[in-house]
Amino acid sequence: MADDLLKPDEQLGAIDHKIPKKGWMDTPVNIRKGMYCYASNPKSVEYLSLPNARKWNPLEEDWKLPENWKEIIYEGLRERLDRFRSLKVFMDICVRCGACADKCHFFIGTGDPKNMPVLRAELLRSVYRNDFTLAGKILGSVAGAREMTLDVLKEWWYYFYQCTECRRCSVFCPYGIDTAEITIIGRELLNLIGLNIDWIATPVANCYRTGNHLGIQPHAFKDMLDFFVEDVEDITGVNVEPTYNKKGADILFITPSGDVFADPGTYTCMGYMMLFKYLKERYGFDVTWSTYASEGGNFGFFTSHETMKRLNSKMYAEAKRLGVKWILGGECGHMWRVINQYMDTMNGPADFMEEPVSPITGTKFENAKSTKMVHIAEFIADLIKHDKLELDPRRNDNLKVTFHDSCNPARGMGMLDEPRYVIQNVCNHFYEMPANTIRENTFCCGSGAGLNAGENMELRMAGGLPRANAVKHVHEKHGVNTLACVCAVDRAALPPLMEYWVPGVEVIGMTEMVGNALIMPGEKERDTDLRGEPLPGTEEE
Amino acid sequence: MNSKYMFSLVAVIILFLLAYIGIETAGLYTLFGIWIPYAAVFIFAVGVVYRVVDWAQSPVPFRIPTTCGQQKSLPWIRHASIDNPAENNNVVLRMFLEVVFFRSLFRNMRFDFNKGNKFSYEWEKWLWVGAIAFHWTLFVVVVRHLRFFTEPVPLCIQWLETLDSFLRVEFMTDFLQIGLPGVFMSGLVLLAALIYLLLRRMFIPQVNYISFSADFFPLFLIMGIALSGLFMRYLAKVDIVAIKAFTMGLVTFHPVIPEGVGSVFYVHLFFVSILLAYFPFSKLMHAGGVFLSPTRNMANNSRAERHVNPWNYPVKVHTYEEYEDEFREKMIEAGLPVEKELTNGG
Amino acid sequence: MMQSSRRNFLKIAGLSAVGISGAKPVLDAFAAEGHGDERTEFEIRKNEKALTAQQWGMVIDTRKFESAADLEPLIEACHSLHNVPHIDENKVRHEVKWIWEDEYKHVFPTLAGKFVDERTEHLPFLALCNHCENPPCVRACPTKATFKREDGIVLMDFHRCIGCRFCMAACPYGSRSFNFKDPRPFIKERNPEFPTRMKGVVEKCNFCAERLAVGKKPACVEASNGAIAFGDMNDPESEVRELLKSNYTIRRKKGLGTEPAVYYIV
Amino acid sequence: MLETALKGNKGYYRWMAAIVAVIGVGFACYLWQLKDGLGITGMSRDVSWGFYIAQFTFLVGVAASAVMLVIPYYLHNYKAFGKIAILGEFLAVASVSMCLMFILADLGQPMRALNMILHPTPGSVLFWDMIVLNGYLFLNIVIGWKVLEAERNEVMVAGWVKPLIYLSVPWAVSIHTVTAFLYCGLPGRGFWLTAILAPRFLASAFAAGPSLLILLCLLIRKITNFDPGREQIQSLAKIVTYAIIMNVFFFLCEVFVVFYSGIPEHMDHFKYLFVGLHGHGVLVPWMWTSMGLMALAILLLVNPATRKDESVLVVACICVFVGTWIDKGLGMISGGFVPNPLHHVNEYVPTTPEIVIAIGIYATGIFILSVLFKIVVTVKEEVSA
Amino acid sequence: MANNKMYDKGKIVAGLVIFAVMITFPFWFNLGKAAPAPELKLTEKAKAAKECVLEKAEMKAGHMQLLDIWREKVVREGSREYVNTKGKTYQMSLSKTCLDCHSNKAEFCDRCHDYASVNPYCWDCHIDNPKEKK
Repeated sequence: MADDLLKPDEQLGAIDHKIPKKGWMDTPVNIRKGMYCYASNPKSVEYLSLPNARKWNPLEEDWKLPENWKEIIYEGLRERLDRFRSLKVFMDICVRCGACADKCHFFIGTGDPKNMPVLRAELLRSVYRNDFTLAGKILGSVAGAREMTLDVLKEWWYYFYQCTECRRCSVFCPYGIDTAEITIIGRELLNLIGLNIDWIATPVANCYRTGNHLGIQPHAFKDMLDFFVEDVEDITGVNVEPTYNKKGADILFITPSGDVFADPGTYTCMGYMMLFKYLKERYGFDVTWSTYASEGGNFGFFTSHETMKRLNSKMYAEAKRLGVKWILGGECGHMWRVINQYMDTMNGPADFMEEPVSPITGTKFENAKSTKMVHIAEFIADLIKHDKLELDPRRNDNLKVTFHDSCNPARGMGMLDEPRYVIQNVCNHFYEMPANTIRENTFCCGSGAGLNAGENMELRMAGGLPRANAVKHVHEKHGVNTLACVCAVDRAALPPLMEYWVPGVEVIGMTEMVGNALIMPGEKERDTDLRGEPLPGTEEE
Repeated sequence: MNSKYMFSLVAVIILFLLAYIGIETAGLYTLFGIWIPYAAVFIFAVGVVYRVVDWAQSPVPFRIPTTCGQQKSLPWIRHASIDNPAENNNVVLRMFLEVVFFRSLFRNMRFDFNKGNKFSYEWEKWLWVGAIAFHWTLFVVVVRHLRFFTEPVPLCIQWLETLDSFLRVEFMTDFLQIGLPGVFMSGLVLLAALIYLLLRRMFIPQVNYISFSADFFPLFLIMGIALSGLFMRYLAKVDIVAIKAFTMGLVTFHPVIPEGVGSVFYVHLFFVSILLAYFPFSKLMHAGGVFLSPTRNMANNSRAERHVNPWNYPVKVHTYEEYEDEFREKMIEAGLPVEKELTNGG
Repeated sequence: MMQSSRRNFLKIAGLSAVGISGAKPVLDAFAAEGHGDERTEFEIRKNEKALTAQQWGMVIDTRKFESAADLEPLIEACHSLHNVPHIDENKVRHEVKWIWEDEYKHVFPTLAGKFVDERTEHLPFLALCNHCENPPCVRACPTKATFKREDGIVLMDFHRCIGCRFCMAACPYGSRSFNFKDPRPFIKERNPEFPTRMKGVVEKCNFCAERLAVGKKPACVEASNGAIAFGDMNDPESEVRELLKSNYTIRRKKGLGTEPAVYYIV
Repeated sequence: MLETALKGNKGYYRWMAAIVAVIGVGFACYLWQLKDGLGITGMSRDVSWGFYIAQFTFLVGVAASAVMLVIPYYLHNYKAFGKIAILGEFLAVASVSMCLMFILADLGQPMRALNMILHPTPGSVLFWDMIVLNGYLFLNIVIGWKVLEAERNEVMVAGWVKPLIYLSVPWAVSIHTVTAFLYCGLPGRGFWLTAILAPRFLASAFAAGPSLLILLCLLIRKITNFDPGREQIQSLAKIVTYAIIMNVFFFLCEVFVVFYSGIPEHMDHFKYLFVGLHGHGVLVPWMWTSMGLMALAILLLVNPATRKDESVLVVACICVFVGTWIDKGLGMISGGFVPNPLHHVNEYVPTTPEIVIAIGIYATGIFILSVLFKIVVTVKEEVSA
Repeated sequence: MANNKMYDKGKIVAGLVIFAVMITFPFWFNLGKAAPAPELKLTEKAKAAKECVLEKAEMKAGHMQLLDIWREKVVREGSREYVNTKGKTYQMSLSKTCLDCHSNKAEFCDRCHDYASVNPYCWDCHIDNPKEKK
């Protein structure tokens, strides 16, 4: 945690939702430390052959832009208007009713009016009006138009990287205007002139090269999993050794690399391995992991549609190479937004695979019959419903659990009840957070869309405040000590958020809880959970 | 004083004066009565079609609905078929509720800090109420006006009039006589809703902050239309038979300038013309755009059915072959299967 | 064009001022502009012939009636003049009547004892609205659709009545009728000079206010061959006061304090 | 919160659909009445108010009874009622809504209803009744909503709500008092012309309302995961006990005055209701049933053993509710009009369309109540989950 | 409009056609119809009288207002005479004054009322034709 962060109480007291007197167009951007991520490493940009790789610093006056940057932006916007009806329509139809204003976690947490989704969009819209509409050309600022300047560009960069593309505003918009769509395009435009952030560019480059964000090479990847195999064996006495890159396996499993390399995701990873072992022993379930497609997450999504496609292509390519029947996906947020809304369109059709059927229950996953990719929560929920897992939820009795709906599965997919069903079957103490903060109304962790860096901790803590406040509520009311989620970014972003706002709440993945509760064939009597903590009832002995 | 709304207010006042003076002193009946209305209708019709066609020329490359409820997945999990439609008929229902009842806006709630730093999200239906009241009554008022444009007046319009004037408002004071002609509720509710929407734009700091003059202009303009209409109906009283003869002339392309119709009528007509002509070039196009919003008008079924992007182009990817070439040695060492064994001992 | 509309609007002010104060017509300043050649005054006034009083009252000399047949023409005169419907079916339930006949024990339930003289017991009595000085119905009406005029007449404004029937509950004399249905089909011959009523409003005797306005006495008085006297109760010289001075009279339910303006000589 | 009323299980939707169907039939009948006039009802020149106004009178009582929860909770800090005060307030909302609809249905010229406001007449009790009823509706909607919302967000209720809550206490008393004044201020209607009428109305209200609430609480406990609580129900039962005893006592006071004084204008109405007059006595069996039910209820409620047994309590509450309903919803209005001021006896019996319209209004009230209670239950489940 | 391809053509064209049909409704609804303003028929008596209570233009636009004032004055104040600006006195009565001259309601009142889709409820009570039975 960054040292220069205010104490939570001070931070809370500092939030001011007062609206400035001066109009927003007349208020220049103030790029403030702690609120932005560092500029991208030129090497990463270069590796991806993205434009204008160079070293630059947002705090400096000169951003080392190409000469014709205005033209590039103009052309880029024109091209995107022709490609995306969503963009064109969203540019034209906003009536500025203000319904979205206080729906944004960044606005709630920072009080900065330009974090109102409508204004975030207006940053781009004002330029669009100036360059592309009759009214804007004639009436100018009266119609909300303004010219593209360097200051405007800097404002774009600052605020488009203060949006986690969580789509909460879109739920409330009477026209369904999705600020995430606008931010995505905005970031694409910025990328055209080399304005990226390193927390995105470097993972993208890594992923492109090694298959995962952290740039872990295949052998190291295997080493990590081997390490988990040992841990699980220590705890349960069962060897859960998986297979890698196995040709002819039934199913390919892809999860975000965060689960392989960072606590507490690693425990979720152990959960996957235990589950697959269990299924293999009991039902002959044949699943393999890939080192080439060893990343579910897709930071390309936070760069441009094209980059997203380049990274995503590995999943189908690997499935095809290995000849699997279908793909099982682990717990991840934006990975699933990409899978649900883009993958088949970009890199399909996946006609080399079969329509997914659970080999254990025979359930056809009708909703995945084209993309051929099933979510682990759907898969486990089906198993539990058919009573195919032996579970002892009492092993999770030390956990008082609440569930955080990650933005992308919630609002980009609609997966709300499957993880709840699984969690409620593997633990005995489950409490929901207040109604207006869960399901489709869920609040972002504050660090999505590539913003979970270390240098922007103030922004992250502010953005995650609404979520943390809801957790705090159930923490105080029901003694909730565990925040469950189905997203790797959440597992990385929520622990510091909890530490800051709600100390005493741990973050856990759904499948980790399954791993705890799952009674493995031939297992020894466990006395700790996957984290090595004593199991409830065994502490005293 | 806020320059943003003063600008729009002054603009509307100038428009008023234009028409008023144009009629009163210059007698430009033909201009304000015939040419401008025809031109406005033409601009409106062509402009709206142009804008929609313009939108339509951009494809919808991806299926990006905002899902506001449980997806359709396992058969035993209750599917939120409207908020997360999986089929087209559910999309139609979602769109219907969206367009007719402003369903998304209905979710609106207000964020609040509370004692103990507890956040709350509370009932905020006033925007929804104001919006519904405004749009519905505007619709009713427009449909009611068809009595000036049809002969004989269709029964359904007469029914609407009966319904609209069901509640009688009859009173007489020293200064005001109301009751005959009968009072239409829609007009009054329309004005009230407009005032609410205007006040909220003026006095709610957040909303004021995000508003442009262009946001105040239609409010003042429609208010001008409503006020001039109400003035003619309830206060000044105009010869509506003459007006109907005139409007019927317009729609049968035999326009005749009526005798004995005051300038307020031309102001009313001019305001309407301005609104129509302004429509295609402004945010008022949300009326058409709401139908084209891809986050609402698509089913969330792209995992089940492939959506095709017409401009999907091939991209440079890092193939498995390139990957294995780079890491083959390490892979073999770690016992990972490879496609090609090492050929020359590394 | 514009001027005419505006003037029309502004005239109301003048109209009302005249109506209320009875003062000289008020000039309409706006109307005057550019219309100097035209007379801009108008006036609303009472008919010169109109009969006026401070409190109209009625004295019915029941001695002059022998049987129901004697009352028939009075009732007929009133009901045909005022387009009162004859609703035969469900006679009792939906009946509308302004003036009618009933037995002594019903018209005077508080006076009727066990033993009444033969004549009184069998004599039909006329019943109608008493135009009380202190009318409970006026108190009850939530819209001022029933109101008491300056001349003491308790009048109905059929345009304003919402049909709540509170006045019917309030009236201790059963003088009010409600139009449970459209009355028109039940009017044998319509008198175009007087409006019919519409369904859903209350109606009752109006002491022929429309006749008083043109200098005529109420229809029933006219048809009574002198059996009914009509006049100003506050005028000591009036015919009715003379009658009250010289005869013993009774009023209906005097104990309720409503001060009926209809007196009966028995 | 309103959206929680849109989400429910199949049973909820079926229930609501059934209610809407009933409302539809009632509304169709109302359109018929609108077209043909009030002639389609059983009302007459003599009995000019009937079933509608009687239901209105009864429901005003049910609405006023919310105060029986508000007083102990907010004035005496009786915490247990905090759990169910909202149910009382929302029951009041549904009841007052029905009251207003019954008044509208009773108007001969409903299109002129605004005349009440356009031509305000402070001398008319009906004018004040309009004021107090609408005010009470407004108060209960605002209070109920804000309190429930605060409960959902688990924050303190906004400060400005408290004064409204205190205001709602005298206001609740006022709605039934003013409604009683509608009747008891009329000269020449001996049945109502008594100062005990308002107290009697309140007593029967405080019996009928809470007994209905007990039944609703037990129903909620049965079909949802929210338990209004045994203590709460027992406290309500005690309120019902005292109120029903007071009601019968007041009634007997009136009986004494009327029959001991022997004034016919007062006595004849009682005779008509309980033994029949001049051969007319359509209400006689009803009135005795009402008396019997109230007596039985008192027996069951006074005895702690039977009162504490919830299954017996259900019977007692049904007795109280039906008994007071017959008393007010059938006897009170007809009884005052028969015999008429001229001592004619013309009886009143509601017609089928009249009853269908009334059922339609009741269904609308039940619809409102279901929506509001659904919200309450959802919030309570949510908060306790 | 960079390219000329329209996506979702079917739905969008259908929508635009509906839009076009809706906004041109007044034009095609009245196609081929000549719908001149109704001509009022004056009775002989009215013709002879030459002038009405107010000027013709004022009566055309504001007769309802005048009637409304009349009814208020007559019913609530008992004033029954109206002296117009020319000094002529009229009895304030729809039946006895207006309909006396304009005894042809169907050809006088109704024509314009129908044309302008106005349905006054005067006739619910005020009798225009005493012989007519429903």
